[in-house]
Amino acid sequence: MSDALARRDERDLRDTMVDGSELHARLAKTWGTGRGLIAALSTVDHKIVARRYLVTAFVFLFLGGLSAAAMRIQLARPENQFIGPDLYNQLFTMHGTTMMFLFAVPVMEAVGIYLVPLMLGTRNIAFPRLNAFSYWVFLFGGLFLWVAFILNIGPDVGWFAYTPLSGPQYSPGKRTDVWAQMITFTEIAALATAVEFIVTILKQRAPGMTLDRIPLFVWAILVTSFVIVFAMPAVMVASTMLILDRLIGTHFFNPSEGGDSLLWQHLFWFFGHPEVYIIFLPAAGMVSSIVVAFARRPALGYLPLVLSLIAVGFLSFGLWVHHMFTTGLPQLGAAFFTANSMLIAIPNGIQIFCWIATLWGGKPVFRTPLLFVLGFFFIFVLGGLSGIMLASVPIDTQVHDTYFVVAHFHYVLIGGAVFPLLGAVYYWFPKITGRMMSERLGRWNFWLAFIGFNLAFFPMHLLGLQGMPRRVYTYQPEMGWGTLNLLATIGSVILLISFVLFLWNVVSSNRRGEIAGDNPWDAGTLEWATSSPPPPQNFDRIPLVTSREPLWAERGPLPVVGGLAVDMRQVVVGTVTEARPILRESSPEPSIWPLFAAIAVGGTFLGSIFTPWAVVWGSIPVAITLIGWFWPSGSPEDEK
Amino acid sequence: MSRFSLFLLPAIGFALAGCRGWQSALDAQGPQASELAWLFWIFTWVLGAIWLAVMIALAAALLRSPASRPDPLLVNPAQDRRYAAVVASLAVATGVVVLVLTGLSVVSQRNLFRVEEEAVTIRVTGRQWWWEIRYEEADASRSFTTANEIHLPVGKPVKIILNSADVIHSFWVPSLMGKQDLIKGQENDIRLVADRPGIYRGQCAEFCGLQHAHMGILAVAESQQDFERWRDAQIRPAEPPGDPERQKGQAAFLTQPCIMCHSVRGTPAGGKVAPDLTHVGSRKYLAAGTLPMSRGNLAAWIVDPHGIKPGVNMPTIKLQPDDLNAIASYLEGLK
Amino acid sequence: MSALARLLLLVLLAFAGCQREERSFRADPVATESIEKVALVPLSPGPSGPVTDTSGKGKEYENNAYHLAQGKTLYKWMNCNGCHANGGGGSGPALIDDLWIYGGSIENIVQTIREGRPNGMPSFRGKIPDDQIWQIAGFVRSMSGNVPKDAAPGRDDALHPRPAENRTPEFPPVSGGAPPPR
Amino acid sequence: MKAHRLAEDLSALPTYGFGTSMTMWWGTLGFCALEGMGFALAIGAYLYLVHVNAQWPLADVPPNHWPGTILTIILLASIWPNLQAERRAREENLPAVRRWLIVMCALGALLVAIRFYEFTQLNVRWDQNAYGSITWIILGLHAAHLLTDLGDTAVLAALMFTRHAKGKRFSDVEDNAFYWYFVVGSWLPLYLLVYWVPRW
Repeated sequence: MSDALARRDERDLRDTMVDGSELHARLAKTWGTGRGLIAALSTVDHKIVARRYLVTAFVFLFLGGLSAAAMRIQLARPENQFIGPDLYNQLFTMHGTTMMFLFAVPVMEAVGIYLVPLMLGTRNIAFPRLNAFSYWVFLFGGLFLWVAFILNIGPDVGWFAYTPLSGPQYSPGKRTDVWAQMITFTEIAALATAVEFIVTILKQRAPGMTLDRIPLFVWAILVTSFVIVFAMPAVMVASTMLILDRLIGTHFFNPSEGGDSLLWQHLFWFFGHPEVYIIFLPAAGMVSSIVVAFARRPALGYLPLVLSLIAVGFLSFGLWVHHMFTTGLPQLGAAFFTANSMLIAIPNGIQIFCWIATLWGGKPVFRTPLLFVLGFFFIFVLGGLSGIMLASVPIDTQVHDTYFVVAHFHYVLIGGAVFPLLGAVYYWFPKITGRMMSERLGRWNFWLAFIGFNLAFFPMHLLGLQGMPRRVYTYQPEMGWGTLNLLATIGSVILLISFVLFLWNVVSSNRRGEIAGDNPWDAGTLEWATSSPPPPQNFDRIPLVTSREPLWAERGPLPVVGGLAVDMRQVVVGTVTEARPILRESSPEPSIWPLFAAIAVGGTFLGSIFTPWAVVWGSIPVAITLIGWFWPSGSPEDEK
Repeated sequence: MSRFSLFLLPAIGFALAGCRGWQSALDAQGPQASELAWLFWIFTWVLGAIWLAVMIALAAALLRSPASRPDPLLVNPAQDRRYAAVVASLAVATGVVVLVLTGLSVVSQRNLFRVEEEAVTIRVTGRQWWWEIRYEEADASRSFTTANEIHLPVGKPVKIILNSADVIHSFWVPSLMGKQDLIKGQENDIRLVADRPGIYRGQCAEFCGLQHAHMGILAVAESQQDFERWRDAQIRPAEPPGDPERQKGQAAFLTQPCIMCHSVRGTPAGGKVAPDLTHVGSRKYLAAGTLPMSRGNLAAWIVDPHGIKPGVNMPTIKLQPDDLNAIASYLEGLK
Repeated sequence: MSALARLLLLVLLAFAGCQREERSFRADPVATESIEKVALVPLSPGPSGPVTDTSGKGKEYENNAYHLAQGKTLYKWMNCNGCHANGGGGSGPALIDDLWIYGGSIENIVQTIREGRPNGMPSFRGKIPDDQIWQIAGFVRSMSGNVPKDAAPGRDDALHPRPAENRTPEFPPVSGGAPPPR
Repeated sequence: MKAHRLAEDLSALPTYGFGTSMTMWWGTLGFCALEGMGFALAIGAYLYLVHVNAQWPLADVPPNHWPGTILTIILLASIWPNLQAERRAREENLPAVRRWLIVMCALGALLVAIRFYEFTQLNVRWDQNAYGSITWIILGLHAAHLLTDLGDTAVLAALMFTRHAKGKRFSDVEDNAFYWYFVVGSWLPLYLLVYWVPRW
């Protein structure tokens, strides 16, 4: 010990030399964010960034939900005069764009940003400054879109923005440019986050966490990140082409000059279909976590579950044409995509079967998180099966672009992603805040959401079959769609109430909820090994993983590794497959530059919808802020 | 579970009610639509049964009395192997179902898009927000243009060529056939047959801008004689008006902005950017399936098109009430 | 954060201006001709320029993206390109240059369309509703780059004879040019 | 915080390494993958447009390939100095690293200059037709990579002349060299597409 004390003076204090509360306090100081506005804006703590992401994404969820409510009021009866076509078109565009780009993808990433480092037993996400930057860019993109909407420059061409309707001739003004650049903002954020996840998961796992011990949620995030890396560039290329067509007169989508409007659809759906799985796969990971925790046993079929995730990720790139069955493509090609689209039912089916088998072989505990997962089964399986109908070219020619499709994808996305997400919030809320959410409100929340959802969206299947197309701002009384639409509106109001209840539960439980303790559900993965909420350093010492559910395997003291620096930020970096530790790599300390860089990038994009020269002039502040970001500040993290 | 079935009952009731209606995919009135409805119901029953089975399995998994196991890691490997075998066989079963459904879909697709010698060729051009319709004949003098309403002889294959003058639209008359897009710079076609005389409504099914909601089309299926009679009438230019009110209406029509966009064959009105009005009075609806044809609706439409279809390309013009009534009666008489 | 949001709002306001995106479908009051007192030349006796009095309707039309785009469509639909081609001129004078025989303000152009001009320009009064004349006139202004760039129309989905109006350099109107020969 | 027992001591592990041991290498690989996907999609869009047009290119004269060919040769030749920079960085040989970084900066600047000249030799404008548009965007996409890598290399070269030039900074140099291979490699298919497909 005296030897160790002597080495303290060398400013290289290791966690093997101190213990207990001193170690905890010193690490908390090293990894902490500090006080004050500048510190808050400079933070690189994945938990703080994730909380901001979560709150922002839920704000966008409510904005998207309110736009949906406005549309449902308009459609409640035939020839309603509540809102006109111009505003209605903006509203459904805002609804789709917000839900897809500003809520669903970011919220899944937010949960991942919070949980992945905790589940892996590391102290921060890889590239934490990039992480902070990606949040700011996402925030600016979302603000950009909604401020534009408030100023009556809201895009009005649908979240899919088909050319030529979104092109320069039929979309005058800046509305579509706003949409196209908002895409660029959010895709940059998503792509950066995906790279962080991939590197964190491959390199920063706790020692001993071999590939077959990675928690299923983390596997889901890993596969999702690969899907993002290969899918999102498509929409960036497409939206860049669109904005170039609109601003500087290129001809990518102009058939008279050799372009082709279907090129847009190919590029968009090459991204757009994987997008669905980018949203669903993390949710599948949440379902796995919740099912395992509440069935009180390890997942039955870990390997098939992982392989299914990977298979879904791969197959999701072979489906995009099923969004284009009515565009007059060659029949044989369309039939090929029918087969492909149906094929994806197999891995998804395997996942469902494995979860049910896990519940079957376990001893289910009926708490709110599990309720939401059961709701997920009910709704998502139905949505998946109607998806098989849409995969068939003939059936698709009837129901494509009708309310049947609206019903289908809300079953898939709300059932497949939002229900698991709400379950996940109930499940991980104690970890994030240290307090339990109210179980009583939770049950009300679930049943209202479940009934409201089915009442709102089941009738839409029938409306679609009765011939009601999507994206119509009104319909005539003689069409006979009034009753079902009224029913759907009532359902959507109930659904909205359930979300208000959810918000109330979050706010009140955050203040007055029961104190949770480290592991209120007695779950098995590493995030439950640390305190609730976790300290800035996540873990005082890095766990040594011996099993898939370390906390179930190690009922006694958890085995850990030591030897990391205490006075500077260090993380354990290991090998890709075995997670054998090879480096004590330093992790960047807080910096204000990612915020400045995001402002510079945001300003450049904003300017670029007015003049292409903004890209040239904007590159100067972008370069300056990036140099500021990467230039070493002389801190120990920078030098070692 | 009883809760779910309680909810499902009214839903099924609505589903059955959905079979009627004049724009319903399940109200099949031709071989193509029947093929589609048949395939739809096969899929619905098979997939519905699967859904029900999954829900029953889930309920059983939740309700069966569990062995008491305090330690979550305490699992019975032999039992797990049995579960794994069940999961594996279910996965294989999923594969078989998917294969069968794919096969059915492909066969159906071939039936649906089978090419038959057509008796009538109709060229439909989508425009924001109406349908330009041209009956094409080898004999050019028997070709003619109309709008928003197609007529077809019962039992005869009809070829519909689809194209767009501006953005993407989609042609969809659910009782006769699935939809197909109209895309500028590309020519799509579909073939369909109507089995029974009747009026079937359709609607644009691809979002096409402000008035996507008001872009309806009527398909009128009628006997061969009725169809021929209709076609001969459509080929003829408009008859000069007989009564003074309509004569006044024609005179007003020809001096107003109307003629900048609309055509009435047999008069100097030769505009090419709006629906041909030569026989507008013979059509059942106005403004692309928006208002039933009547003198009152004609007047309402002319006096305030943007109250009915905000953003439509028809401008609001200044008209004296007398002229308005005269024009409405002139147009109504263009049978 | 709210401070930042407000800042962003201000920036957007400054750049865009809501009126550039407003879509008013129905002219109000319906199809009424506004009275525009305009001069065809910038000269008048005495120290001050000509006495003019315009309704202000012009700004509303030439700063609004929707009106300009409608004007671009109507320019083709009303067959303006029959004589003026794509702006380069044919039997009618060119519209993309800076020379204006009868004045280059939007009010002048409205009058030119409404009343017609000697040597071939027909009068469209009563043939094109007044608000559409304003839309066309706004578009004609955009052909020589005299409307805000962020409201001017982009290229059409057609063969492109010249860079679209949102890329046209500004040619401020000057009096001049000769009426086309009969 | 759950009670724990120390099972292993990692004190002896180094704080930085080279290549696949560093997180940064994997991050760079990730960005190469997504940018590579961007290139692949641009190539796909190009070939799609070739497919929908009966005639290609939609211009009378194909681009003058000489500037592009010279650029390609220089790019390929730059692999050698890049390899030198990479190796010297692994050896943590500061003077040599400085030298080779300066060589790479000079090469980068030369390449950017040639790239600007290339645009003038395409014989088609971006707003002429879809062929011009796709050609310009492909060249522009790659130009953006040349520019950013030049900036990156320049900053790194400057950094190597400061007190920070030690330890893991050499790993950064190696990483920068790794990215350059991607910039070179991704150009080759684009070169064929821009200059030789129109001559086909």
